[in-house]
Amino acid sequence: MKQPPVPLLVEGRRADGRAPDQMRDVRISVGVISNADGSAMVSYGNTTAVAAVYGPREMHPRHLSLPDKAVMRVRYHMAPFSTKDERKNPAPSRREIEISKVLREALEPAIFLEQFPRSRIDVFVEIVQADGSTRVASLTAASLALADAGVPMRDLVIGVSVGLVNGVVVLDLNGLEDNYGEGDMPVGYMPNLGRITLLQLDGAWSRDRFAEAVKLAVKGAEYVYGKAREALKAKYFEIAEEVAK
Amino acid sequence: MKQPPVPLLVEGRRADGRAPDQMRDVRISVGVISNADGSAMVSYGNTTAVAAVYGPREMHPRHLSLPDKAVMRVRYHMAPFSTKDERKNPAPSRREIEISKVLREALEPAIFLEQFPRSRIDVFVEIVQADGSTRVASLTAASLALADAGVPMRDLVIGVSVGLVNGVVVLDLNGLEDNYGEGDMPVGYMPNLGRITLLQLDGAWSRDRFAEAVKLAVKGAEYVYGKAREALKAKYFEIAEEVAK
Amino acid sequence: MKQPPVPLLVEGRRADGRAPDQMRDVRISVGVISNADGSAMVSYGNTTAVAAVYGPREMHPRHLSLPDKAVMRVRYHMAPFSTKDERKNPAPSRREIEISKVLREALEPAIFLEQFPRSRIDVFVEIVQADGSTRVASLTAASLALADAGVPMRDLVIGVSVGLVNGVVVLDLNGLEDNYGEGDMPVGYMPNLGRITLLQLDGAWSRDRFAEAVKLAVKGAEYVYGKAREALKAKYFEIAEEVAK
Amino acid sequence: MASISPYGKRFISYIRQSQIRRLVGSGVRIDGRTPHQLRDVSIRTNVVNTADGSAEALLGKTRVVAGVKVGLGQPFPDTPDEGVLIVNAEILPHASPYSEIGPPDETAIELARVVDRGIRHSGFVDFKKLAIDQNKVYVLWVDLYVLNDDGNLVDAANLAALAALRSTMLPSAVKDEAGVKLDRNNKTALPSDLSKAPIAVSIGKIDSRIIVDPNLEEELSLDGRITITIAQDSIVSMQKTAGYFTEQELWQAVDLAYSIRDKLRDVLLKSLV
Amino acid sequence: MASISPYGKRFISYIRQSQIRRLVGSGVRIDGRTPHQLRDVSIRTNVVNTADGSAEALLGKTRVVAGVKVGLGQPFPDTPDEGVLIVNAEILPHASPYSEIGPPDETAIELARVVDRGIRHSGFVDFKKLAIDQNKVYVLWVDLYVLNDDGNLVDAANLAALAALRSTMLPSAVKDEAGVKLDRNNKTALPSDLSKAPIAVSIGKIDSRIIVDPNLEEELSLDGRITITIAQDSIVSMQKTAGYFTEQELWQAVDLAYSIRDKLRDVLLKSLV
Amino acid sequence: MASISPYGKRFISYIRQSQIRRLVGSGVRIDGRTPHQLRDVSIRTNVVNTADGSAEALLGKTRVVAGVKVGLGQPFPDTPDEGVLIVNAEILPHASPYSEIGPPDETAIELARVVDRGIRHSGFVDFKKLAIDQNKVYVLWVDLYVLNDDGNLVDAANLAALAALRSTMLPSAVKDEAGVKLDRNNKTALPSDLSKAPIAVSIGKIDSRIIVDPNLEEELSLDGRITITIAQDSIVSMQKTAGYFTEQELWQAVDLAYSIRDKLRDVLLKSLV
Repeated sequence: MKQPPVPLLVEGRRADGRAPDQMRDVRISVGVISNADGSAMVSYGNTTAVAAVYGPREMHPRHLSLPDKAVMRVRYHMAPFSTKDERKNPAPSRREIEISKVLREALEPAIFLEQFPRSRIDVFVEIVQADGSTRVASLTAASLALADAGVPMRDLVIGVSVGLVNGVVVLDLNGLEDNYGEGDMPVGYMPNLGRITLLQLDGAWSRDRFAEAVKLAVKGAEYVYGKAREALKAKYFEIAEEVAK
Repeated sequence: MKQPPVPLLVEGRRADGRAPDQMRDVRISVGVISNADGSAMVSYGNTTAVAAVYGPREMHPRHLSLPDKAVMRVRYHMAPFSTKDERKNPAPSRREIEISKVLREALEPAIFLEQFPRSRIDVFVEIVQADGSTRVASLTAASLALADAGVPMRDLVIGVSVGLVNGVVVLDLNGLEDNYGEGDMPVGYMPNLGRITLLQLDGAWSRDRFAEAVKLAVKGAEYVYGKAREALKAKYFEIAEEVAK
Repeated sequence: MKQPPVPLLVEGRRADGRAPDQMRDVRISVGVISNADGSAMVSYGNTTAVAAVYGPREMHPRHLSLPDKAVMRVRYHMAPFSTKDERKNPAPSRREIEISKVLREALEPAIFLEQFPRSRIDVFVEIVQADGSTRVASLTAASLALADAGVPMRDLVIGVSVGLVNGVVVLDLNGLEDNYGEGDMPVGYMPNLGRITLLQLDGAWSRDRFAEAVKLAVKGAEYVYGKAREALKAKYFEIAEEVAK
Repeated sequence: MASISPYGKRFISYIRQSQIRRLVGSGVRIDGRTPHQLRDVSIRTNVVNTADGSAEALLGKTRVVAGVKVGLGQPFPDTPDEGVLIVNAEILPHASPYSEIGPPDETAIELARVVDRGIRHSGFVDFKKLAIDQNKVYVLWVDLYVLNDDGNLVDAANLAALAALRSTMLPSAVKDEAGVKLDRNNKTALPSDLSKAPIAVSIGKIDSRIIVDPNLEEELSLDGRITITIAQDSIVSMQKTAGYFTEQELWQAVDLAYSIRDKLRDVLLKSLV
Repeated sequence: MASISPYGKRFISYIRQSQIRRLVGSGVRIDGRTPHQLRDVSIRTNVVNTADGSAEALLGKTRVVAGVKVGLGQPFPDTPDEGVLIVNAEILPHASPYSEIGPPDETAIELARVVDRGIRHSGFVDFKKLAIDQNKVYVLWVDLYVLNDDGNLVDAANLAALAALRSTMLPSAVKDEAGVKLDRNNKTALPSDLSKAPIAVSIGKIDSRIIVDPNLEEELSLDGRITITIAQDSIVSMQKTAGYFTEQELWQAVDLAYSIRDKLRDVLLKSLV
Repeated sequence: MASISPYGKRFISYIRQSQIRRLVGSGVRIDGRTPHQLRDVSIRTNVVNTADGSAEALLGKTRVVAGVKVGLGQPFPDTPDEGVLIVNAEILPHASPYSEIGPPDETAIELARVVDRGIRHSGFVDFKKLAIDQNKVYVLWVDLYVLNDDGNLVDAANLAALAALRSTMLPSAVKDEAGVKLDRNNKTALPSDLSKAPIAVSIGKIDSRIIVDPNLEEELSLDGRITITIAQDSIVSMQKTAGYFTEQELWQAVDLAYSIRDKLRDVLLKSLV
């Protein structure tokens, strides 16, 4: 077992001072990239994801389009300067390719793809700063960018991570906890429909700890959902004000 | 000259006990991959090739199709665990690219490609275990997979290798003989039409030795052809039995 | 500051004996590649570029073609044996990709692209020997190959380089001057229209030195243009003679 | 190079999909199985004699060969005293009409990484015993080769990987002045603990019906799919790959996975006798 | 892999283009600016806390983030006593409907190389102070990230790069038996000289009218475009990127560049207070 | 990356093909040659002064430049006391309307490998004399550059390679504390033995007529094509590249190759005086 540089949990408090069931500071802004059809920037503490959506738009080459629905394409990528220590090679890693797939499959159940046959919807997410929980911050950002683009959705999909640290189930892993904890479980959740669309896990979890983790993830997602709604409303009011001018 | 770890030829017997004009154990099964339109597995001793055929099917992208015949595509590839000693890098090597071309040009003369304009026929061969003579085992496997797929053919193309070992012309080189022998000549032969469709050679061969080698290759191909027909028949009977049930 | 192996300038003479405003020996031949629609070989001293043009021809894939004009594609590439010392890796470097773009944008203003909607014109330039000023020799060669192909042009585009060596503005840098001089300015110039279509610069140039450099470049380009016209005429007479036979 | 998801595409006709879904709704499946019934499973070890360990797993018509090659390398900086595991998957163009030629696509990469995580977090292989000295450790290359894809690649590939590792003979590491080399004439069994074998169980959902071991056509008709990997009493890896699950459905899937795990483990153990 | 120029394509309608050109002819621009007027410029440093230096530059709606990572490496053979600068640019697929996924295309490569040449020839960074010993030097990785492309990427990216370098904290180099390592807990400012900052100024031409800081639509309507980079009193880099210039027009562009340089330098200096 | 065969495609009209075939049937060829007649052959050495050795071969309108660069490297494990030969071929996009940009395709790779095998098995270069010490040997990079493809690239490229190697001057290897370096101011001739020069002869077949040195249009009309490489009295390499041969036709091809070999060897020898 790797030894963390500082204790991860002391008297119920995590290294950054949080309680086990506490999110880091969540900051969300919508409409941050003017050229995109939709965009959002989401930070969970020091982790920041920027998402942009283009589409629905024409699919090239044609033979890759689908006759009955839109093809959704998702790319998750980390900036070379987003990681601590060494520069990350910008070529997409196997990890980034897997996460792109997992994010796509977390978003697809939320989109009415069948309304846009033969077209494509592109979702691009870039991690600008990484301090744990990058894929779930990406999911929230992607989901808000889709909403911002006006793509018809069944619900938002909110991402949060849950982890196992010194035997305790904690919400929203930071980089330190991700590296030295005993388990990691990223979750994507539709708060209104109660559907889990992203679920990964590693480590060693008893059935009970797992059940506890799912409950905590749902609670965390509901909290972030509140922030996400505020951000969408803020964008809406901004537009309304501009129109009113 | 590299020294072999064991003598290659002692009193007319090769290191594995064979006579110069003797094939290793030949094992053939047809129809080994249920999804494929045709397939075959061929072993010459410890060398095993698995071939699958898909097609004739639609060609994408369209501008690569031909108006008067099918395009045949062939891929020869070695599994990373197929070689002795180190793991082979799975990226296709220059050698694998050359062999893919040589196999395609060995198969094309056997296929009525003109019956399928604008379509393509895909032949994939994977070397699962390599112990010399992989390209010729691949050729036999590809040829049987095409027959299994019902692709109209002028004749089967049977592959065998001939080599020069201590000045003696021998049939069906194994890995040891391939590494330490003085010459290698893979041959593809149509047993009914008497046509040579694959012929490569390296080493240093007198005209006479070369003539001897061709004769031995033809003899070897005729032997393997017998085995190939048995395997096709076995598949046919199996189907007949299933139908009869 | 890097020290040159020999002085770059002694009493107004450069290391290879030239005056500051003197081109190296310029050798041009047109129509050197029989398969191409147009071609030219241009040498400035020991730098040699070979250009070939194919087109206007059909654009594949179609969705990359333009409805109102031809797409011009340009590739600049250096042969692995074209450099002094070590073999150059044949994979295109970032430098080669940038120069391909710069050459394309130097040629486009000279071509009536709008006469060939939905088609493409391909220009390929290979550096066979490199001794400085490769991109400008390439530009002259590409321009002559386009003329040889009969592509309608507003003017030829002639390339020459100007550099700063021991504070003196000199014409047509060789490899030594390129490596050890204080500045480099490749120029592309239309001699009849007086238009500059390629201009790059690095080093540290005062506004006055820069002005001096532009004047010298124009003078150099006019000199090379004379050679280029001779070469085109020579090709024309050659054809005329052949026709007369 | 392209990292965008997805690559390629798979099809099923609307009519066939409806039939599959209707059947499951009435408690049977397109191939006659009951919802919680596995297809025939079989595992054979030592199927590739050029590998240091190998196995083939059949799950119905799905067929995966795993080959292990042992090499030498440097440890990862954060685990300097452990050997290295590298899992790679190739879905051969042989495997289905949808398979394409080229470097592993997102499906193959996910397959490799899910199998990798199960092994890594289970304690099945004793990586501590794979350190040779300060800078040199054994590297276990596990190549998962999909020869025929009739669905549920993960469960089959995982079984093949476990059996291949269990059959792996480790070449001895010989040190001389020139460094460390492997001697393949001198081998010992790879240290592994079968009681910790991580078993991957994939569960599908159609409407709110839960099924196990979906075949290819079922995979194209599901409302949700998840792989749950269990070692001893713990869940060591999960991966939701399609659609969604409610919390309720998730508990059902986990409970079912534990019971299917027992069946697959029995097949594995029998194959290794 | 492909090195042929061009990749991709951008469009503007003929009507829109005519409108833009007509307006410039009458001395105004599509977004209301005068010919020699910059868009709003702003620069913020330390925007990425995982980087060793970072900055964001906004030029109208064009938005570029530059991140600097410090590493260790070998010097180039011809400058054995100097640190190494590597500039890389990514035009994110976020940045516009024209952006594609993949390795940097010709536009991104040119962007990186033009910014690189300005820095390299200006003396802005003191590369001599970045040598550690015979074989080891600091490597400065500057990644230029274009988040939104509304034209004139070079000027914005160059400002972001300068501000990011100016904000860069150099980890100390620690030597022990195992070699040299970076200690990111112990940092000093990167040695740079603001008075030598190379400022890139891009100039456009429509007919014979000269404009500064073209936006994306204007870029697609120009008869000529050139970037002139000035440090102290010298031109340190030029790059003609579209169309052509007569000698006359070139002198005009150079004179204009000197005066715009002063404005951009002021913005840079203010952002670094 | 893609390794599947074929790439690209070449065309000839049915009418033109019929004409070519009919002519050969009557003993003449489309360009006026007799069946066993070579096109004009010429070879020039030292055509590229930046290379360590170079030559150009013309075979009719087919034109190939070979450039040799000498480097340093490690020997192959199975030949620790020999230098290394690496042959690479590029069919430039200049060479024909069919040529594409990109890494060498299957045709270029085969071309390089066939030339390589002939040289390797002939004894033409004395690789034993290219070992420097235990770990360092000379590496001969031979780059075959096809400038114009009018058919029969192998025979032309092979002649260019031989002449380029024969003209190669080997930089001396200088050892100091830092290791081994090449000194290009101090060169000696590459040790080679002209009497062992491997000559590649390509033979075509239309119906059962055998022709030599097919041009591009003929290549697209053949029923069989084979390259036979002969050194001294031995066949050192063969490669059937299109169609088929009966045993009978094969003997004919081999006999013809021996006689054509003599002619090509004479041209080579004359060019090297």
